[in-house]
Amino acid sequence: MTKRPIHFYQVGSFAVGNRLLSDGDRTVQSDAARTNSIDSGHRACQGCGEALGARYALDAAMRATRNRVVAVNATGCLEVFSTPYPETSWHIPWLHSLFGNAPAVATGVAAALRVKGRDDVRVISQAGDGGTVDIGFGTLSGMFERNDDVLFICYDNEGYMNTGVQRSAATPPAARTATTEVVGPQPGNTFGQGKDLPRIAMAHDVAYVATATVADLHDLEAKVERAMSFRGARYLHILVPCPLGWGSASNETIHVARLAKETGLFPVFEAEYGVVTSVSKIRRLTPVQEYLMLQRRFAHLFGKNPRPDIVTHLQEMANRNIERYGLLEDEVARPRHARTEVQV
Amino acid sequence: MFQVRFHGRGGQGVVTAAEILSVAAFDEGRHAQAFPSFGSERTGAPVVSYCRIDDREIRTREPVMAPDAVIVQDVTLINQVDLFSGLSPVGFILINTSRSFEELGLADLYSRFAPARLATCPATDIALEHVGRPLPNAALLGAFAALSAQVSLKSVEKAIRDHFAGPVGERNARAASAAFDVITRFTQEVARAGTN
Amino acid sequence: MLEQIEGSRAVAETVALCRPEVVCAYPISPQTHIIEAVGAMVKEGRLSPCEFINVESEFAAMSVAIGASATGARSYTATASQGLLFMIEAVYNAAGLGLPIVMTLANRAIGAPINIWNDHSDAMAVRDSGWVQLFAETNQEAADLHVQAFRLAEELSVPVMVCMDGFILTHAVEGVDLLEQSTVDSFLPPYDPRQVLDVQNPVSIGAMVGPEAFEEVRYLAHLRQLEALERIPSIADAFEDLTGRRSGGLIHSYRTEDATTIVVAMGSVLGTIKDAVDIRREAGEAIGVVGITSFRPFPSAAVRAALEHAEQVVVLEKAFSIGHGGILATDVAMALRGTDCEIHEVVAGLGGRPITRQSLEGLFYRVGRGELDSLLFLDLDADVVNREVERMRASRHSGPSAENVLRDLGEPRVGQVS
Amino acid sequence: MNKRPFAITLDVGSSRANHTGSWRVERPVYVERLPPCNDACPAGENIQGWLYEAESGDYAAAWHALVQENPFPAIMGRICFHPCETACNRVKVDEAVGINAVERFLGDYGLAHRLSLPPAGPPSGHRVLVVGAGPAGLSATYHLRRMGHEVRLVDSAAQLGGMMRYGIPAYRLPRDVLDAEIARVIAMGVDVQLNHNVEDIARERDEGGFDAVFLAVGAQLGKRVDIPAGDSAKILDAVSFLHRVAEDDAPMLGRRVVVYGGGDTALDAARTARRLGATEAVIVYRRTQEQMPAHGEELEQALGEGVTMRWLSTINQVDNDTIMIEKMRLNDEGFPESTGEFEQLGADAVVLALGQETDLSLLETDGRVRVRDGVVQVEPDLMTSVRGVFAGGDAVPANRTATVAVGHGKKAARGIDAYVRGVALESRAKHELATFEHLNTWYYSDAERTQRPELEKVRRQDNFEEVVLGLTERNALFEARRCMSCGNCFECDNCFGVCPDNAVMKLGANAKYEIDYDFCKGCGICAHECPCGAITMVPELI
Repeated sequence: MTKRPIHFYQVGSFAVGNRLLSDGDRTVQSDAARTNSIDSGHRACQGCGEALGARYALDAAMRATRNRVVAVNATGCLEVFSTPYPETSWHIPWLHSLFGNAPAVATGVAAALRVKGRDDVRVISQAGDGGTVDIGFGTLSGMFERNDDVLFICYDNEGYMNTGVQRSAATPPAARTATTEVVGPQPGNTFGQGKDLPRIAMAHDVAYVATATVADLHDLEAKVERAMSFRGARYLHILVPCPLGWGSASNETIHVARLAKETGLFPVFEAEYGVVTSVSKIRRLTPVQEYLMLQRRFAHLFGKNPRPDIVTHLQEMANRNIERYGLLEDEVARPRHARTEVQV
Repeated sequence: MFQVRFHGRGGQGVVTAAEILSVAAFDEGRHAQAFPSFGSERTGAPVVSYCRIDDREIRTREPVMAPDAVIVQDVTLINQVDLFSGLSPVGFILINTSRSFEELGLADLYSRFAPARLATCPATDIALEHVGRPLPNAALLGAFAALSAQVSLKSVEKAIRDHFAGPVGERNARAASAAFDVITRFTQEVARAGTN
Repeated sequence: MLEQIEGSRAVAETVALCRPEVVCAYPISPQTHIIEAVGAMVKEGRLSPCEFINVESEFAAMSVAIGASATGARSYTATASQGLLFMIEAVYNAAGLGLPIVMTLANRAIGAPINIWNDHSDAMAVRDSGWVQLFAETNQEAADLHVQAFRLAEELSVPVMVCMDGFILTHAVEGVDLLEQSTVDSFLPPYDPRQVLDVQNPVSIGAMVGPEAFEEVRYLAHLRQLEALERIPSIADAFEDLTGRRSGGLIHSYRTEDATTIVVAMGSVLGTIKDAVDIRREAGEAIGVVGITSFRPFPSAAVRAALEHAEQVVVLEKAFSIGHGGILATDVAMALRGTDCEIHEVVAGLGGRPITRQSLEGLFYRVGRGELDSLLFLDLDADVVNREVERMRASRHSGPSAENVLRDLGEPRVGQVS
Repeated sequence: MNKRPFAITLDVGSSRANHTGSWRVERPVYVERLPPCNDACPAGENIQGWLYEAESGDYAAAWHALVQENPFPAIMGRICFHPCETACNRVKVDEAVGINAVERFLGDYGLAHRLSLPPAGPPSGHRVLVVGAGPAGLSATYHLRRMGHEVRLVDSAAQLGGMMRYGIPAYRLPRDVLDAEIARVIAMGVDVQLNHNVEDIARERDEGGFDAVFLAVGAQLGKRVDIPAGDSAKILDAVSFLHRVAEDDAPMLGRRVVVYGGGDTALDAARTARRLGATEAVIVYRRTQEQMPAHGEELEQALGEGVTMRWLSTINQVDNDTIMIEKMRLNDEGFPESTGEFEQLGADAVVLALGQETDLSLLETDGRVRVRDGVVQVEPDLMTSVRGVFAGGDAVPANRTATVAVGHGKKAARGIDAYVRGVALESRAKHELATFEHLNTWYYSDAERTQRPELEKVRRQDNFEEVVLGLTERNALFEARRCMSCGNCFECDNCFGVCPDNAVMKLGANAKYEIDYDFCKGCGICAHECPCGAITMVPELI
């Protein structure tokens, strides 16, 4: 974790806030005067992880920049539920252009700010996983390699939820979507496909790459803050459960996100200049089954005709992550802060 | 032409209900048209869908402005949406609830319609009993068949079985049948009360 | 100062005089010389402050321009052909958002078959996007139009596309009177955006608009183009007052006063047509020519006024709607509703096919004799076409016929393609 | 700025016009649930409440919250067998919160900082006689004084404290602590009469003009059993033994002492014997360690001090310097039965710790107070069969612990108060219990319990210095903060933070939160992610 654990007040490192914490240890979200970058009245589903993740990230960015954030938004759920005419939920300067061009639009915004000498104003570009790993991938890669001064945030809900839950290159294997139905010998999404965008981003040698979930606010906010301390291209990948697309209960959005991390299926880490510098250790190692069973998109793995073979396969994926990133406490710690001396 | 407007919440099968009703009418050799009204709202938001039934080809594509029946799948919408807007004075109202119109605070509305045209039906309870999930749309279609006589229960059951494969279809059909009986008893009572 | 200069260079120099703040581009023939030159000027500091962004695609180029423009920066890009088509989603988006981006379109054919040479198919593909489309006849006009384009765009918050014929103009070296910086500065005030991403005064730009307001939004965009119909001539007048040079405007008429036959065309071919017209005039034919500078908005009233006294109107255009016919011709015909003008559609110069004075003379001769069909493809090689038609009838196989046509022509043409 | 494009560009925050509360079918509601510690506390302490104060380091506030219910935190922090910790939900996470240790810390803090109990209430004009100055009597006195009633407190002993003084050895409860906490109650203005043996309660009540009586006479008589014994065998009962030790009149026991019994008193007697110089202190108990009623920590400490155990053994014969014990075994029902195996042990004295009985002679002249099985029968408000006469503590049917007695004192005071004022006792509605299932324990930091330091064993052998030591401030704070605040909002901001619709309003320190039902869609995340179970979802009514 970027942030040292708060030692110790009951819920110091885990809950949103606490009456006894010092100001420095408080999350942005615990502040009654937080920005609420995205405000009430938006039309997201009950329990929407993306609405939550967007507020977490942008409010943190607003604090980190002293309220100087401009956001570019790709087409997708977040855009549609936040800005249907005649109402917008945003409290920050916000621009929506197209589905696949949010990184490039942000490049333009950053260029305009640079030419105007406004280096105090920072640019965030945001998209769902479709706008990031699929249709926006080209412009994102271009933004990365040019090292434009943009923090790109992917709110990953693992599919095209806006259009009715279709498969994206971020959809996990075996998951049911409307285009990976649970029929045939290998029901759900195919194994061996998909893009691991955080690692692809790292391969661009950008200053900062991190993953986070809506289940660990302290970690998420610390990563946004850390990201805003760099210039150049940065990437933050936030897992945001989608009750609709995942078939999870609306009140379990955070719980499901937590299990994604605690199973190892979604490794939470950060990297600087292409090198992993820290990982969030698993606190209560959980078998993937516990995570999968909370979601109807995996219901075909259980029930009358269970598919323990597929569950095992998914468990192996989690195990591979655990090994690759050293997600368990008792493993030999990888060198921390093993960052190159390259400066932007 | 008979026009039905369904009110419910995103995720409750409002669109499916209109579709199944149209299939039931189609199976009886009638012309039918079902269509949703799409907004940017998501799961949980109030949504509507429509169904038209006629003996002639239905060519119009305009939204249903003056329905002949309003079916309310979610009673919590009562104070939130103008549910009965445009409803014909001789129209039908069917509400999914175990309570009466008076208990819902709809006594005024009730007094403006003939008693046999307004019914409440505990469709969610019926669905829980027969289907095991709180999805009231199939039961409401059975109730609607009994209330309006626009389609037969048989057609509704068949359309439900066509839509939901296997035992799920069977269970939903049973829910429709149970709700049909509830409303049939209700209309008979009303008729008896009317003759007394 | 008059200079003998390549068209691309003239445009680049003039664009630089307009002080764009963000320039982004992706190379495609025949636009490359323009953005190379602008890039060099930014790099050496001659054009400053300005950010020159080398993007990874035309889609990104227009997207960068959108972001920059929405942030209050004067933004410029250039493209051609496939590049325009690759950015088309963003082209529409820029217009929909009302962002005053200026783009040079070095007109080029669209594949397949891939072809790097000039015609107007690319511009026609975005005809309905909401951009203003101005066609330059000469390199002088191309250069001048950019200055006027920025002013028009920013006055009305609409994007403007300056179309100049690829290679024919972009790569032609001829005399161009380049403007002074002070002249441009006095003509073009600093960009005052109608909407801007501003942390002090935040707004949400790019809302989703449903059935309840979408038609109104579109109608308002139309009104803005109608407003442009008034602004384009007055900006041209103002430009003329300042520079003494007549560039731009809605249309140019040449020897039309007493003409019974009027040729209508756009772009660089107008010069050749004028030569042919002069020759036909000498032969006693009452013929003139109208050049359309503003294709969008389409100046129907001006076109009608210029043409309605003619008996025959020949619309010669470098693009057509496959399965239908002339595109410009359709617009002209709509402008001439209710008149007795006979309209001939002539498609010419596709994919860089040269349009010669001789061909044009022949064409006008036939027009004069009343021999012209309603739709004619100028200089079409009927033998090649007929052979291929016969072959197709024989085999019934679908597929590209370009290879067969090339084979019939004897030798494949090899050229530099982008 | 109307030059902005129509419809495409919108003014910020305008979505607040869209009241998404209409989507809701369930609404979150803040609730308070009863923490299991509070539920288990015989003294009715609001443990979660005073821990909450202690968590902030405001120990004075915590102390004041604590003494609302129980005036003896320093005593309780030493001798209470803390059923609260057994009930503590944290047991299922790691270990129970060290409530007792924090209570002791607060008690000692209160003494060190001379914190005062709440003052006596304005005079009510009613007079109450409290018989017995043990924990029940003193607790009743405290609460009655706060209610403004005049109290006469009588006891047959020479000093106040009852079994806290005469039953509990000083190494468990130092006398200065005991004296100081009792003195604070007496300082509220109490008519104390010591060495006063009440012989006829009815007469005493009438003569004194008391409106009510509280009998808190305890169980001071050691139970005896018949064991064949030689003439010179030295046998005494644990109650008398400890009483005499408390009065500095320790009997001579000799080198080898056998204690017979399995309760805490047996351990107290054995450990006291060790301190008086016995080289061997053996406890003989007829059942197994698991069945022993004494508390585990007490046993551990005793073993640590060299006390030895003879499980599954009965004493059959006591002679001058030996005893005969018989080995037992458990039958199928788990009851001990004879094996016929005998063993002789050396013993200079045998202390019987087989339980206590109540001396109810003061009721004999009246006879109206109903007594059964040697204890006074009482109603739920602790009134006996005689109106105005209440009873509590060891004299009524209950667990005989000081904490239960303190609770009885409070309860009796409330009953008496209602009685003398002629009103019905208000029954306080209990909140729903905050069970473990109500909690989301993910949010609690991992924190093992702090162990209380103990006096080195070698230093315990020949004196009555306190064995279990207190927590440092830092440790006490840590321990207090292990509290999960079950069922009661502790302002962790989770609900405020996790709402995807910003529909939770934070009202500021101590003012907690409010749901904005205009926007709450009823997703339920706030309730699910509330660590302490202080939010519940209720179906939306029409």
